Amino acid sequence: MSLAQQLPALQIVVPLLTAPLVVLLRGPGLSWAAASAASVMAFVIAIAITSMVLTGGALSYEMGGWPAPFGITLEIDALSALMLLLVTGASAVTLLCGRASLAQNMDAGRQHLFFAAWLIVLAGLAGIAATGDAFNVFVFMEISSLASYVLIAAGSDRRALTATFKYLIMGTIGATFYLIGVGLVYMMTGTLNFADMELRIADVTDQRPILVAAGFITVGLALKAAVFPLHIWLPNAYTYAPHMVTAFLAACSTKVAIYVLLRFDFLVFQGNLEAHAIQFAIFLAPLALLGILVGSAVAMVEANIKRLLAFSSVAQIGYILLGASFASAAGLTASVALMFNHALAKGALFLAVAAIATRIAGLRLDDIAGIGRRMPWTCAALALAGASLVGIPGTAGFVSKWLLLQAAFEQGTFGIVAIVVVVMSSLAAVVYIWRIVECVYFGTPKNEDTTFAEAPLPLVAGLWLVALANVYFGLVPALPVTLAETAAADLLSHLP
Amino acid sequence: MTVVFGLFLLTLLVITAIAIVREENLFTSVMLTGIFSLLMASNFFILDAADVALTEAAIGAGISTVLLLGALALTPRNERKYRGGRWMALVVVTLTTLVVVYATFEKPRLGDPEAPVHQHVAPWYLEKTPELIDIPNVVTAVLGSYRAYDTLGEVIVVLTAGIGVLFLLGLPGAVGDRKPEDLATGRTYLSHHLVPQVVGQLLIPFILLFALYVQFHGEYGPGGGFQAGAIFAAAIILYALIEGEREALNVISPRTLMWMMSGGALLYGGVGIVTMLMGGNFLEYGVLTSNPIVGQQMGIILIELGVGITVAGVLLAIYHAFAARGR
Amino acid sequence: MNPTDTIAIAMLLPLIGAVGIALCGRWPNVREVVTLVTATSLAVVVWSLTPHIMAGERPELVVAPLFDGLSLAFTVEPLGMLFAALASTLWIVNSVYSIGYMRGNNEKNQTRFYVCFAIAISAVMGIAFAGNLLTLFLCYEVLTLSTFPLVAHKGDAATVRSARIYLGILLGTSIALFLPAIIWTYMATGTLTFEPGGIISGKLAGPAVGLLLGLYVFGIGKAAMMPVHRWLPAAMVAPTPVSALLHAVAVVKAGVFTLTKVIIYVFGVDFLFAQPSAEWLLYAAAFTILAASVVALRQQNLKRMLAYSTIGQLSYVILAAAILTPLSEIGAAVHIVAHAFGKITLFFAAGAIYTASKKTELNQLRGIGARMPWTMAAFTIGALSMIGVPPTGGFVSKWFILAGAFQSNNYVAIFTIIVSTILNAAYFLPIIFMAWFSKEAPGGKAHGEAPWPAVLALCVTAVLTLAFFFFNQPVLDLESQLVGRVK
Amino acid sequence: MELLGLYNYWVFAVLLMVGFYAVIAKPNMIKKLLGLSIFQAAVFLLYITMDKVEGGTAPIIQKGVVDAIYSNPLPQVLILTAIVVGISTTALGLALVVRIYEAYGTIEEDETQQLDIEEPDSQA
Amino acid sequence: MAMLLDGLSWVMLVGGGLFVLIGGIGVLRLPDLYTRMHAGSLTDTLGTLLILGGIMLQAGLTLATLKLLAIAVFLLLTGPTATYALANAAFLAGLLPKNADLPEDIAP
Repeated sequence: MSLAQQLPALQIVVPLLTAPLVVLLRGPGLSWAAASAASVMAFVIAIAITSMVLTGGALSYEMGGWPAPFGITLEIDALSALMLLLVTGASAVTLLCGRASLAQNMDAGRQHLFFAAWLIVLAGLAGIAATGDAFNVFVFMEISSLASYVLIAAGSDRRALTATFKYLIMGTIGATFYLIGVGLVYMMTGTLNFADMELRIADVTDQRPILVAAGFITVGLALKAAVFPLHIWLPNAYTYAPHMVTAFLAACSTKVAIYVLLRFDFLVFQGNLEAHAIQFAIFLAPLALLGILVGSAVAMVEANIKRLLAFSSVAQIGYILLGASFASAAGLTASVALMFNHALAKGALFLAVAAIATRIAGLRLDDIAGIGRRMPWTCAALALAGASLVGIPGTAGFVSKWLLLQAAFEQGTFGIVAIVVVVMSSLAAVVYIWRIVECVYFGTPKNEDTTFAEAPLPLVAGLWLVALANVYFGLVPALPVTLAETAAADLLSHLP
Repeated sequence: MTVVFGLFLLTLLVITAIAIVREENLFTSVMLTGIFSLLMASNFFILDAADVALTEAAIGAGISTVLLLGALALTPRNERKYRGGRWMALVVVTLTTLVVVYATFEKPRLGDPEAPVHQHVAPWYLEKTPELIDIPNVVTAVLGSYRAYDTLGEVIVVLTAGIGVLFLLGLPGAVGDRKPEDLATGRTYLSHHLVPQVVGQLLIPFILLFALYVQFHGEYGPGGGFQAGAIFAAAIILYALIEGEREALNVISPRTLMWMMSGGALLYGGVGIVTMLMGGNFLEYGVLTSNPIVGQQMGIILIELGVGITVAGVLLAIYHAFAARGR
Repeated sequence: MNPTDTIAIAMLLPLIGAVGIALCGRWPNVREVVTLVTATSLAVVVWSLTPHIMAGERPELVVAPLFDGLSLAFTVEPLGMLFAALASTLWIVNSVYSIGYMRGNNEKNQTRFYVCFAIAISAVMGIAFAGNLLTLFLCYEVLTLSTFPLVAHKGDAATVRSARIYLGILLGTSIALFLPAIIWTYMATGTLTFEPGGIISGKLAGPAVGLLLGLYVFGIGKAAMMPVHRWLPAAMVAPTPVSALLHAVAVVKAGVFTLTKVIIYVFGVDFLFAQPSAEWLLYAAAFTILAASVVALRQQNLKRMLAYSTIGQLSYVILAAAILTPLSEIGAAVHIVAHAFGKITLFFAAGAIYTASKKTELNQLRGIGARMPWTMAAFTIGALSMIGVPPTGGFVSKWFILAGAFQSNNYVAIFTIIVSTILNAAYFLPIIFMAWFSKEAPGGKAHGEAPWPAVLALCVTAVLTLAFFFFNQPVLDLESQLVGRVK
Repeated sequence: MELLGLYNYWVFAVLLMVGFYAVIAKPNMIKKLLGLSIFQAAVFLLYITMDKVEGGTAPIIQKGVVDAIYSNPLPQVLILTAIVVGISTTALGLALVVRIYEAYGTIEEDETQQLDIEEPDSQA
Repeated sequence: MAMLLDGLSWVMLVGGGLFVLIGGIGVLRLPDLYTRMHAGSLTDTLGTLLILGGIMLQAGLTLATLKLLAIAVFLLLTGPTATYALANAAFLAGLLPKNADLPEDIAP
């Protein structure tokens, strides 16, 4: 078998098997190097896979050589490819440029475990994105969740521990709900393979258990995706996790859960289950709107910038869900493009936060007041990423916002509501991003040392890489938009 | 007859569960959890799930109880009394339950051979296994070959738990700044309990033997890496209880534990890599030898070994992490 | 050098200049030289385009295709040409003036000032040459953001607060109204390219048109239609060169320019003329003119008064465009130029007075004519142009607008113009009178003219104001093409 | 008999209820974890219940025995995995609880929250 | 002969069950820990042993019997040990038998 055919497996196996090796490595430097190498390799593989998908259509890989539905198969279509790009890219950038920030407050004796856990998160998320088997999703969801608990608990503040515990409880409940749902579906169809489920679920005479299963799966994944009002674990987890971890997870982890949600809803349920399509629109759309409003509102008054950005993430998840809840080509395109662009913007913002945190003690607004002069590069990138989050034209954020509004315009009266909400929250975004930028540039510093203290070079470099990516994909949005459109077409092709 | 017995056990399960939740002395709760797991195990057994029963008994009743006790030794024994006001919770919970019951009315009756579960994939496993893999225990076949990828993931989950606990609590001699020498030497809990020590030393060899039996007999009867690993760990933990952490850590050094944790997973993954190099898919054991059936059996034995090693290593490491944290 | 490249160069030059300025920040003289060189070369480049446009060419430049059919594209048409030429030319003058002003008041962060200024100019070029609404919107936002640091230049609490108003209103309106309007247009018509004769006609009808027009008018906050005008007075906290070029010429003109373009190329004059639901624009503009003039009448601070006068004058352009007759469209275009010359002169004067004497209030200006004859002469010319007295540029534009109004017997417009002319006279003439003829208040410290670059600059603009009365033919030719297309 | 056939499912539902209640209503963290394991055990029961076939035996093929009925191996495999995941989660949770107790001096969630509120939001 | 063995096994089974029952009642009814342990130990020694023996007789000379034998041996080892450890721990924890009059020297 040629290497190209093995790529899907390698995508997951490389980080998955580097992790135990990293456990054995002593010394932070070595383990960091190994972890970075693995995730860079994963990123390269992801790029290769994406190009293959774009040219040759979806890939399929039979684990252990057993055909579906008897064995587990990997199914990588445009959507999965996009997810793989996000996950591996986020990991590669944050690891490569984040060494200084990570070493800041973690004793060297444990770092190798930390990096191993990091790789496991990476492998878990990639595995979820790649697999075509409902139970396998559960396994990899647990892999990534457990490992990310470790990463978050590594935060220096003691509140990281309680935040992690809350996350652990809610995450496990979510996973178990998902497990119940899968169990019910399996009970009625006798298969675990997505594609196979789709075929067999149609013949199920009584759809009650299926409907309940849909409910459980949706709720479970909503917990993992921090959909309002199940988001309560997210703000603390993001706030007290190590900054690099926040950058990594905020860029991709919740989106992967949404990805599974989309997959299950469109591939398995909506095609066969009239009631479910309605359930999706009726329950998720309002939640999405509420999430957008509440997230933005809280972000406007929050004083700790990490928590501020975390709440803005809650709002952004609302956007993604809103686009999906239109269940239209435009809507799904917008939703997928949002995943990509939000990952870029939020990733850059949290990287900037990490960069600032390498020089400034606190992360409240009054702590970072007036550091624009001390860390010009970091702050410029921060402003740029902020513009992208707000959706200033010329940045990636604008593209997705445009697509979302455009999709909303097709929706008639509900669309109008959606537009009003989105516009309101964009204004809110202007406000809360501006609070940061203005504070950074025009705020009066607490202590009057205006010595030039730029963050470590690799960090700034990575930060600018992502920030410029925001601009690039704002002016040449071909890649994400093409992927998004293909993905939307795939998903919709499963509707009746 | 079995049905009635089943009803009896299930009812006991419910009662135990309620007791666990209501009891305010956590120590008692933990003990009850052990009982709960045993009941669950026997329940699984009457439902013809021998492997699951064995696992639940070894892991649920055995290891997790030990871990809970280990944690309890470091935290308060009693749950704080507190006033009520949990209507919200009650409502949510009741709603969930009602939804489940609502769904269950349509479910196939217990043991209905016509249920779709028994139609599609399962029969294929039962038919093809003899000719494709040719080992009696179909569960092992599915676990080790058809869904080996899941099992690999499972091993990684265990490994992650190990990594996490060691990261949070440290392991004298491997993670953190403490060395085994810092630990209190000599007999610990049972210093003045002669009888248990004698009996324990008498039993440990048998337990290890049994672990190996479960490990390598997994293809033919119930058992396999997970159960074996758990039992093996149990034996060492017993030794630690009798002789103390320090001695136990001298028997299997912390570094060895780390090697076991990773080594098992690496062995498992290595098999997959080898199959890839030999031109097959990941974990496609058939290519290992000229005869695919032999190859399959070989692969399964190897990966089960990997599973066993990792599970044993991780469970031991976790136990030591908890036990050493105290003193 | 073919026109297409020229467009690109016109937008890149200021950016390159910005980089250069940033690099030379350490040596003020070099930095100033870079600024001037950039400005001059930009003007040359832009002017080199005019013959092509005169000849009726419409060079196009497609930078990057965005999503489904939309692309980042630029084309040059008469209105844009005029605007670009105007802005680029005045940038030279303004740079000269800035040097005098910034040094005279030894402001801090001068490098940041010049850099942001250059970026803003490049954004203005982008707006002028934008080939479709999306591109225009992009440059519009860039302009807003790049001017924020200029407005907040002083950096003290009060300044930042006004700057916040400035940004809040401009960004808010553009996101909340302008963007939805664009998307609505796109959904309705499937394109956003500026087409002579408009793209909406036949796609929308009835009250929807009025609503869409409303979204545009108030979404384009830079046009400062009441009630979204608050940002302009707020922006007066900026150093005077900023107020002069940006908030008398570049930014505000970008607003009315965008609006005019939307009316001519998106709605289409003929189409809009047939829409009863669009008439309200005329009344809104009229109201703004009168209200702004009244408010200006009551101002004590010179720059704030000029700001309100600007609001009024902007609405002249909108009014003219809203009269929807060929002559009035020309009037709109011409007024953009005329008002630019006049108002920049006034601001220069105000700035010069501040630099020389630190005076900002009207009642401090008694007898200042004696101390600063050149400045006040220029000020007088500017004021006359605002009122519309021959021989100044203001008269020309007013003439065309009135002519247009008569063409369509639009009595509201006529009435508005007459009344507002009286009001303008009412708040400008007293100042001029005070400055020249009334005695200076005792105890005022002695001072002469402002630094020579500033004086030079304001004299130049004053001369331009006069010159425009006599030599306005080229502009008329250029814009009559526009009308030719409108007809 | 029809109802007896569903009894397992109801026990599953009740266990689910009990465990879930403990998780969300009890402030004591160890109690939460115990509830969590009951909650998961309930799901194990659901899966194992569906693999039972009347008159079947464990899916260990006896050579030579023709038309023997075997129960369904697949759910057993899934639950083997799930059990291991469960214990891993519990172990990690317990480690967290130990650390929390060291950091806060309590493992009652409401008390830790109180402490967090009182503490000024310092380095985050 | 088989008849006899069968009868014997049944006697043992029933007897075993009886002892288990008694043990259970004892655990519920007896006053304090030590006496209860006494009753409990009855269950896991005599009770279980009799039952195992009964099953062995049922099984005859097979591998199963061997396994049962092993189980019996282990029970014999562990049961008393556990009881001992429990009692010892309780005593060291300062739990005295109900209305016990101990000589001073062994009081904890």
